[in-house]
Amino acid sequence: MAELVSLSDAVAALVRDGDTVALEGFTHLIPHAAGHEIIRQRRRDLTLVRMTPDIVYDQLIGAGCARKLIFSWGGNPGVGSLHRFREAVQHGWPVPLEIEEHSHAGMANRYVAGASGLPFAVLRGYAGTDLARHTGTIAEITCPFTGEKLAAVPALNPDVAIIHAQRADRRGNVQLWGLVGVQKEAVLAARRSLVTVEEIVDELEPVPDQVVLPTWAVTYVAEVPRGAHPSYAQGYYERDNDYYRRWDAISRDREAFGRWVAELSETDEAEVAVDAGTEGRA
Amino acid sequence: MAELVSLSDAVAALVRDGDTVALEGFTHLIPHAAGHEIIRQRRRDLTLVRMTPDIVYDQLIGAGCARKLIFSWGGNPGVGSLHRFREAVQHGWPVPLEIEEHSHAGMANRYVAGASGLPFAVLRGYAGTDLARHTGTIAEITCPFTGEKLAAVPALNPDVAIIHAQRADRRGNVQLWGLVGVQKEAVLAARRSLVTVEEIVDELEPVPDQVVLPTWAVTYVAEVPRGAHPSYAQGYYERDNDYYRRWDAISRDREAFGRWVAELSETDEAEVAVDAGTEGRA
Amino acid sequence: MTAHQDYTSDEMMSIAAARALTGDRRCFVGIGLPSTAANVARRTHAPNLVLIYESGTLGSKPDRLPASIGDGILAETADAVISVPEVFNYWLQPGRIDVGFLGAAQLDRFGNINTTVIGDDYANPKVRLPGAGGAPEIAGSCGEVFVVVRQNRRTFVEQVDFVTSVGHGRAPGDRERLGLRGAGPTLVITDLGVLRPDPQTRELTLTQVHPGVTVEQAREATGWDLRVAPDLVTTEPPTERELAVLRELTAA
Amino acid sequence: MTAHQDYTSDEMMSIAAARALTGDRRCFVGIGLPSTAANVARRTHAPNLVLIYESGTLGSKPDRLPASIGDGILAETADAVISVPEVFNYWLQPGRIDVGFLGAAQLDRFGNINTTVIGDDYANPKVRLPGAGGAPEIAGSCGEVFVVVRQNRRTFVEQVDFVTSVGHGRAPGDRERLGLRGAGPTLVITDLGVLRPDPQTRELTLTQVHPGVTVEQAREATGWDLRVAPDLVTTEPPTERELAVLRELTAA
Repeated sequence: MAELVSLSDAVAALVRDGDTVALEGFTHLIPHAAGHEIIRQRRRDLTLVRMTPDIVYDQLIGAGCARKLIFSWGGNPGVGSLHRFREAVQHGWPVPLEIEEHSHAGMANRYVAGASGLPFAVLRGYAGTDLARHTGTIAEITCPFTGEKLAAVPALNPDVAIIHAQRADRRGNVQLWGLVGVQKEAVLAARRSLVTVEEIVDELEPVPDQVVLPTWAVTYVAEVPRGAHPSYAQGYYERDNDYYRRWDAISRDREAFGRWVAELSETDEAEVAVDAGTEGRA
Repeated sequence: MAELVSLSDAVAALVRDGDTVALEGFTHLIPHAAGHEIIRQRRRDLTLVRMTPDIVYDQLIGAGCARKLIFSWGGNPGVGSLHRFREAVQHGWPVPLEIEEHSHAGMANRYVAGASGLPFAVLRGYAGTDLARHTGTIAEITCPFTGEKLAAVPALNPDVAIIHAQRADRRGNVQLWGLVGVQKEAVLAARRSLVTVEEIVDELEPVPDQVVLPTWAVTYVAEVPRGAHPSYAQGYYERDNDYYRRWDAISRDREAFGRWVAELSETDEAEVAVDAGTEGRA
Repeated sequence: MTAHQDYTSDEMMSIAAARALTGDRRCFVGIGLPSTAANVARRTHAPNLVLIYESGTLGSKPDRLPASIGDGILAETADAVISVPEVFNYWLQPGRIDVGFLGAAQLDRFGNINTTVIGDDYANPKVRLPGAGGAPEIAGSCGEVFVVVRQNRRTFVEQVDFVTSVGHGRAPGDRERLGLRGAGPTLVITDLGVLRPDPQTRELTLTQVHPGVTVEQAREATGWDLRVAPDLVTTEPPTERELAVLRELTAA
Repeated sequence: MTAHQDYTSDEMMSIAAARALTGDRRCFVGIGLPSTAANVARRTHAPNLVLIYESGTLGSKPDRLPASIGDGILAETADAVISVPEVFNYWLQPGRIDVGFLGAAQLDRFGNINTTVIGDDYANPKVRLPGAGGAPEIAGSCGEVFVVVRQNRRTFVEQVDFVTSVGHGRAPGDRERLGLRGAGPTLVITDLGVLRPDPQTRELTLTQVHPGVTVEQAREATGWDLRVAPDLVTTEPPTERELAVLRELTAA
C-alpha cells in the first residue's frame, strides 16, 4: 500500500546517490517539483532516464546531480536546446555526462519490457541508423518462426520512478488522465516509486481515458499542488509556455543558472509553486 | 473509413470459406449474432480463433463451419463443457476439428504481436508444460542481453476479426467499455474487420475506461441491437445466464442441436434477438 | 460426516479456502470455488484482500457472487479496468500477484495440474477438457498457488495425463530449473482436508482433515500412497458467521 | 523574393507543405512546421485529414495551433487518447500511418536525416542536438515521409554526420535491404522549392521552385551538386485563403 508523505520525506527516503531514476511525463504532467527537491537534497551520480528530458532534466544536470542520461529526445520543446545538457555533454561541466541514446519507440518498449517482467523487448527499429552503432543496448534478434531480423532492446528497471498525477485517494490509489505518456509503464518497471499529485481526495471519480494505478503498485504519494509547473495538469492549470521561453536565457548562462539553483535551494517547494503561479499569471 | 452495412452484407463480403476468423469477446460483448450469420451463410473450412471459445463457437463447430480451432480455454463458463466441440475433437463429427492450443497469456500476446506488426511475441510461459510439446507454435528464444531463455509465440493475423461494441458514430468510429478483453488487439491484428454495435449514434460521448477504434481502423460496422446476447453489453442488457444453462441440453444431443440449427437458418437475426429478449425476460 | 453437522463438505472446503486468504494480499481469482472463497474472506476476516480477475479487473469488490469471470459487477466495482493482455503482461507476469487459485481435473503427487485431456493420447483423448486458460502462467508467476478441488481417485492421480500447469514437477528444484518464479502450489484444499508439499520431497502430504473425516477416507480418495504429516490437525468447523456469509453469497 | 510579394518564404514553405496533404490520409505530425502545415490543410482543402501526435492522440482536431506536442488541446479534441507505447507499437509500427513529417538539422543527398550531433566524433560533438525522438521509426514505418526544412549549405550536406533516420541510404534498394517498409522521403519542402528523389538513383532532385526563386539560388543553398528535373515547375503562389488561414492559426 502506498504511503502518503511529504515531498521532501519521499525524496529523502527513495532517491539515493548513484540510483537510476526516471522522472517521466510527456509534455503533460512532468514532475518538476520532485526534480527540484532532488536538487535541493543534493543527490549525486544519478543515472537519469526519460524519453523526453526537458528543462527539469536540464536543471538536474546543470546542478550536478547526474552522471548519465538515458533518453531519446532532449530539448526545450517549442523553444530550442537544453544548454545545461549541451554543456555537460560538450564540456563536461559541472561534471561529465555519459549518454545512452535511443529512439522513442525503443525507450517506450524498454519501459514496457520492464513493466512486464521481461528482460528485453522486440521492435522494428534502428535499422540502418548510426544509433545502432553507437548505443550498446541495441541488439539484433531473429524471429524463430519467420527468420526475420528485428531489433531488441533491454528492459528498463529504474531504482525509482517519479511521476505527477492529478489525484490520489486517501488509500493511495492514483488517477491521471489526458495525455498519459509512458508513466504507468515507468512506475510498474521501477523498484520503488513516488507519485506527486495535485490533490488528495476521498473518492476517485472515474473520468474518460483515465489511468488508475492501485495503491499497492506505488511506494509513496505526496500532495504537491502545481507540482508539474511549468508543465501542466489537465483540469488544473495550463502549460506555462512563457516559463519555457524564459528558461532559455537562464540556461544559456552559467552564472544565471547558478543564481537559479541558489534561489531554489533557499525556498521550499510550496514557495516555488506560489511564485511560479504568480509569474504564470503575470 | 468503416462502411455502415447490414450484418448479412458484412458477413457475405468479409468471411470467405477457408478464412481464419476471430470472433473475440471475453464473457462480455461476445459477437453471437455475427456467429449466427456465419452459420446461416454456411461458411466452411474456417480456422476459428479465440481465447475463450464458448457457446457461439460450439454452435459454429457443431454446424460444420470450422476445420481448425486456435484457442486457450474452451468451455461453457459456469456451466460445463462444450459438447459440440468435444464431439468434433473426440469423434470428428460433423467434421474433424484440428486444434492449436495455447495459454491465455500466449494467445493474448499473439494478438498483441499481430496488432503491433511484429512476427512474434515473447513471454514467460509454457515452461515445463505439455503444451510446449504438443503445440507447434511455441518456441524458445534467448535474451540477447541476459542469456535468459523465454517462450516465443507467432503473431496472430486473422483474415477477419469480428467484435461487438456498445456504440458507433455515423462515421464508423467505434466505442466499447466495461470489460474490453482483447478486442482492440484482435481488430488491429486482422486484415479485415467487422464491428457489430448496439446502436449508431450521432456523437460518441466519452465514458470512463472506454476503448475507441477510429473508423479508419475498421472495415465494416453493422447495427445489431442485442447482438451479443446471451452474452451482455454493459449499459444495455445483462448476461442471460439461463440461456447458457439451457445450451447444455441442446448441445449434448445431435438431434436437439440439429433442430436448433434448422430454426436458426429459418429466422433472421432480428427475430432471434427478439425471441431471445423475450426468453431472457421470461 | 457426523450426523449433527449442519454444513456440507463443499461448504467446509470453501471456508477452509477462504481462511487461507489473509491480510491485503493480491489474489488472482477464477470463477467458481476460488471466487466464492475470496469473497467470503473479504467479508469476514480479510476486508482488504485485493481481487484480480483475468477478464481485466484490479481490486473488484462485488456485492454478490459473479456468475462468470466476466460478470459486469467485476468491472463496475473495480479500482481499475484493464485489457486482457495487460492483466497477463503488466500484472501477472512480473510477479505482482501473491496468490493464484487453480482448480484441476487431475492433480498429481507433485501438485502438477491437468485441465487439458484425460487419456494418454492428446490427439485422441478419452475426454477433452476446456484447456489451459490462464493456469500455466498463474502457476508460474504468482507468489504461491492454492488448488481447490474435490478429492477422489479420478482426480488425485500418481501422475497427470497431461501437464497443463506445473506444480512441483517431478522433483525438488524442478521449478527453479524451469525458471518458474513463484513457490507453486503450497496448499491444496479439498472437501476432505488440506494437503501441503513436503518441504524436502515436494510431495503433497495430508496435513489437515476436516471435522468428521478420517485419514483412511482421505487415503481411499487418493490415487497414490498418501503420506500423512506427523502433526496432522483437524480443521476448525465453520463458524456461524462464516456459514452465514457463504450462504448469503451463494444464494444471491 | 520580388518586391511585391506579400508573404514570406517561410509562409510559402508552410503552404506548400499543407498542399501536399490531401484527402483522409493519416499524418504523424510533429510540432512546429509540420503541425502548422497539417492544420492549414485541415482547414482548407483536406478537412478529413487525420492528425496523429506521438504524445498519444489519434484524430486531434485542434482549433488553434498547439504550442507543444503534448498540448492539452490535442487530447481534448482527439477521437482517441492512448499511451505512448501504444502509439508506436499499435499504430506506427504496423504501417497504419500514411505520411510522417520530419524536420532535420542535416539532410543529405539521399534524404538521410541527422538530428543527433554535428561533427564526426559522436563522443565529442561540435554541436549536441536533441536526438532521435520518434524519427527513426517514423522514417521506417510511415507510408511516406515529407521533410520540411529551410534550405542552406549548413543543412543540405553531401552526407550527414550521423544517420539518425534513414532516408534512401546510399543507393537504390538500401531501404528494402534494411527491411524498412515505407517509401521513405518522397518530398522535401523548403523555403526555396521542392525536392523529390530521382526514381532511379534516389538522389534528391529539385523539381519545383517557389515564385521568385531561381535554380541558381537553390543550387547555392545546397551542399552537393544539385540536379534539376527537366520538367521543373514553379509553385503556385499562396492564395488569399491559404494565407489568411495560416496567419490566423499562427497568430492565435
